[in-house]
Amino acid sequence: MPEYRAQLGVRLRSGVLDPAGQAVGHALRDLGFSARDVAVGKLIELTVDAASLELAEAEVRRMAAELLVNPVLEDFDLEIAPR
Amino acid sequence: MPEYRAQLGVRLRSGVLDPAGQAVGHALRDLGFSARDVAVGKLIELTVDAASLELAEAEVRRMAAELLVNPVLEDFDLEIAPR
Amino acid sequence: MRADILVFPGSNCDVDTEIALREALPGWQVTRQWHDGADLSGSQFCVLPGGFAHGDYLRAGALAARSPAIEGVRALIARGGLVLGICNGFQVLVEAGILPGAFQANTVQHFICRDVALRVERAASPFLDAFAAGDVLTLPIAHQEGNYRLTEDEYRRLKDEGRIAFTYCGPHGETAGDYNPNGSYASVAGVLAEGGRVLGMMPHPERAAWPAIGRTDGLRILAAGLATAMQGGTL
Amino acid sequence: MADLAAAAGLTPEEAKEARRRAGRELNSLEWAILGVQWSEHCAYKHSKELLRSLPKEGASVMAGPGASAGVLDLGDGWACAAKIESHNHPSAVEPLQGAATGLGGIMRDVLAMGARPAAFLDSLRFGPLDDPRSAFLARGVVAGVGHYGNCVGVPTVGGDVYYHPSYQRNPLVNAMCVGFLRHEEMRSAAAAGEGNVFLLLGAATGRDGIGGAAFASVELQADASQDRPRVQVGDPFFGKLLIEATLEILRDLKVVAIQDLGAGGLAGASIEMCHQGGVGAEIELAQVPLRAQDLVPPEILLSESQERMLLCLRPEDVAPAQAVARRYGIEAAAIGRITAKPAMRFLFHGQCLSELDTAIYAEAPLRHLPEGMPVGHRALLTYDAPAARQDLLSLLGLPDLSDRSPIYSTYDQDVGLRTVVRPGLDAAVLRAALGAPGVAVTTDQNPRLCALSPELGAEHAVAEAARNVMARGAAPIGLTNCLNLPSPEHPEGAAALRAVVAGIGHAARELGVPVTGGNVSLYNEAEGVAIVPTPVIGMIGLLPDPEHAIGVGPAVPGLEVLLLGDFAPHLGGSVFAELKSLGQSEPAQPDYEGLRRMRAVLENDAAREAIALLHDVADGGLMTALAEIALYTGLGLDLALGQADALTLFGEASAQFVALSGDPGALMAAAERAGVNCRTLGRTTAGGLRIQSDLGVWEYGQEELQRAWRREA
Ligand SMILES: Nc1ncnc2c1ncn2[C@@H]1O[C@H](COP(=O)(O)OP(=O)(O)O)[C@@H](O)[C@H]1O
Ligand SMILES: [Mg+2]
Repeated sequence: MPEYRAQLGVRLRSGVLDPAGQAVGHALRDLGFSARDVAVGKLIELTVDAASLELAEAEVRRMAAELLVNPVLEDFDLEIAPR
Repeated sequence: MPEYRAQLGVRLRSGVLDPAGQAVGHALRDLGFSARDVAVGKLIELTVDAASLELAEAEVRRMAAELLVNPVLEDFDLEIAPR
Repeated sequence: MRADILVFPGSNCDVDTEIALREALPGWQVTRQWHDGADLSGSQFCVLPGGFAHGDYLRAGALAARSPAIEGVRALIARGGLVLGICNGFQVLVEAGILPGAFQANTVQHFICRDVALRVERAASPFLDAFAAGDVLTLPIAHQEGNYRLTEDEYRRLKDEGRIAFTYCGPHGETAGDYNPNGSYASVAGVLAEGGRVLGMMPHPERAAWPAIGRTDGLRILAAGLATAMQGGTL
Repeated sequence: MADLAAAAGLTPEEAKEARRRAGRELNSLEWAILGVQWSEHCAYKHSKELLRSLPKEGASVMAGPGASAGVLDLGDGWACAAKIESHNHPSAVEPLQGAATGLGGIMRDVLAMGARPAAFLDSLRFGPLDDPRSAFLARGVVAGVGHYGNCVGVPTVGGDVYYHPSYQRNPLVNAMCVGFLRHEEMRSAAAAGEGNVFLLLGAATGRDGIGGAAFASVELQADASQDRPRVQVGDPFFGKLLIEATLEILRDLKVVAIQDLGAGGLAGASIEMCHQGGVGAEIELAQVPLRAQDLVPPEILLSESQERMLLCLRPEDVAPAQAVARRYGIEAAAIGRITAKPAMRFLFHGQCLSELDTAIYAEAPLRHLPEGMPVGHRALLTYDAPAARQDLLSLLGLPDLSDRSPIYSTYDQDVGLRTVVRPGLDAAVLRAALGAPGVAVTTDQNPRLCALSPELGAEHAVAEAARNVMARGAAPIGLTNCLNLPSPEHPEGAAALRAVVAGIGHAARELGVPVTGGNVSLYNEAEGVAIVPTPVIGMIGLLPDPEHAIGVGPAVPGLEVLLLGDFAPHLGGSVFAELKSLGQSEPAQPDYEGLRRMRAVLENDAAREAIALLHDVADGGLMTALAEIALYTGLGLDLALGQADALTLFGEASAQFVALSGDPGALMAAAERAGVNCRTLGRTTAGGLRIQSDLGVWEYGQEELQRAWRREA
């Protein structure tokens, strides 16, 4: 079966407090950088077997819904391509 | 000064133990998914002020070297664009 | 009467909870059950203990919340049993959708282990029977991701329904001031499910169930089963 | 072929010796193993002879040096396993993972004795915190200790930390683990029984920390980042599963021998186990579960992947052990078998890569220490109340004396329900189990004293560690030590190594405390700067009834404050002398007689029960000790010190304690019988700290002390 590599960028939803981002922003400014609006999210990458790109994408979206993303706090985007 | 939005994908270097990726992979398979080679990294996004795209990129690379990325364990890729 | 402690890979307060439950519930059968194959059908009280289930990888409690054992917990709740999630166990209950909200890292971005003062809110629950609203307890916290997030609407609803169990406070029960250790919304430290028979809390009652050295506030929470049995509850 | 030997870090003489013993040229795999096995870190080439001089015998000792960890009898069938180890160079390169894997490594040593790991202590040394790199390292190390300890479910109950310029580029991270076991549960590493099986239990092997032991045995290069591939990553979650699986296998099956995989990986563990048992083994490297499929035999043998144990089992116990491992989701592979012939045979897919006598690997030729040695001076001072008032605040705010709670409050101190007294003052107290005996534990060493005299500094480290467990009413029964030193190949380094061993030996004999093991970390220098000799002492004090240790109950206003011990303070090596730039003079020798007498006082039940809190006078002297009591208890102290000068207020003593007591009569009577001076200084109050002396009267509010101590300017 074909293999697909998926990449999920998981971000806090807008409006959700991001203390990790704030802390990193502070640290960057302490070091003299001009960084603003720092956000820290997750990058989840994985390989799936599926008959087609569409099916692979559907499978990864189910993974996101069932486990990888917490919809209370998080949004995600997905890139997927044959391996 | 122009603003740029940068996005760093921070991944564990190959060969470095990724306990989080392993645990998530297990869990996905327990849930009946076909996921393999799961890796959990960080997605850091931030805004910088710089005179040009080149200068912005150079600044973000310095941030990566000084704080955001731990070169002992991690690699990163960078996307940056005017905001 | 039987109390069961669900053990996930990475749970590390399971034995502590067993020790404390034996102290709190004399005469009860107390068991620890490995999550895989756990059988709660003979149980009246289930505790999800603290620790780092599955290493807390991805999100604290997320992987454990997908364990088949959670179906047993839901069944116990449906039967009217008592369920207590302590620290990581609270995170699991939230990830499983049994309790509302979500968790983030402590605002200070590091682990915190110390005693905190907790105010008992007005709440009807077997877990709080021994207390009056406004009582102040001392219990230890020990967590990295204890920043409990609720929306304003959720908070108001929980408050109206009497489902806020504890809030972090000062030594005399005051909440004004810098007493919120982790950034939790409205200093909430513990919440109840509808009906008050499911409690999730970040502080560790099992670590304050040691009369010989003068730590006892947790004992009274863990004795919920006794209180319920004495009142002829449905256990 | 000589280049293979050199590449493995062996000197030409060592290579020659290896060939002589083997009676042939060695192959590349053999040189690689030998390079690790004969490295300082594994072979103790420079220190082995010297360490023989330490006292090892004691009524409580069940296992001493040579075992994975020392084991001490606690009575009632209980025992305590303890060991301390360094993880300095890895922490200099990657502080978080370096510290984390340091904890994991020492935890598995304790596990290998058959004990359940029950507590960690961390002894840390950094450069001054105003140096950004030092601050970064300190943050990373503390985060790493918390990361591993908190998640693996073993509380961190104490430690110590000092800041000194000599540690700027070469920080020290020493981790101690304490575990508990029943006597019959003790295990050894000596493999035995021809045909028995080596079972590799734990994580799959990856390309982690290859050559880590050799890395620990050389000076740090300026760009240590080149050493990156040697950094290991710890997985405390997996470590927790490994503890549970190992203890279950030890409980249910007849495990012949067990050892953790540490320095030198699978090669190190298998060679050591065979050598201890006088046997050999045949090991099939293709059976080792791998994380990356392309590992080659030397990598498989030398990888320092974390979270692995090697067990020697009877063949019939292999399947049951694997069943236990499977339940915890961890690997357990039968990788070889024991042979009567004392030789190590390494195979890969059936092909023999090497066969060499076990002893050739295990008995590294020792090296001679070069000869050589250095010292300091003295000054005086006129003094008054305003100066004394301010000096205390300044001292409390020094990084070496300030509040440690920002460190230990990021560590889980309670998990396991064994922690009777948490960190905060002197030693922590643990119980072995519900209703069982327990211990007081501490780590100590003062770089200021060791800089002036490594030998006296080492003696004081032992004395302070003893005082700290005695402050909980415990009897010191054994110590473990980690000798952190610069290169032994320079005369000063060699002299320092000799001096600290002599100092520990002297103090241990004087106090009747056996040395149950430890660890030597040499080559702690970077960019031409050598560290101050740093002999860290981990002390175990016996408490038959830990729930009644001194300091368990609360202290209240109205208690009498007493000073116990001869009032013979010294400014040599004191923090005060440093604060006032007085110039330093060599410290006095510890007052062993005073400590022995004090121990006699604490052996008296009535005296012990009369003490609500006991704290020793150490860094910062009497005033600092008094302030620390006020800070720890939140109480005030109203004190009349009588004649006072800088020396009496801030001089540092070695056998002096401050006690709070509601029944001073009982304490005074016992002190008098033991020949210990005892003097009332005042009472505890609900207010602040108030001092009356012939210098005048001065006061501090609790808030003011707290602010100074927390460095909130
Ligand atoms: N690195 C550390 N990790 C954990 N606890 C520490 C650390 N450093 C100091 N502590 C704790 O802080 C308290 C005060 O430390 P210290 O001043 O060294 O001891 P003492 O009270 O003997 O003078 C002790 O309980 C000690 O165990
Ligand atoms: Mg002390």
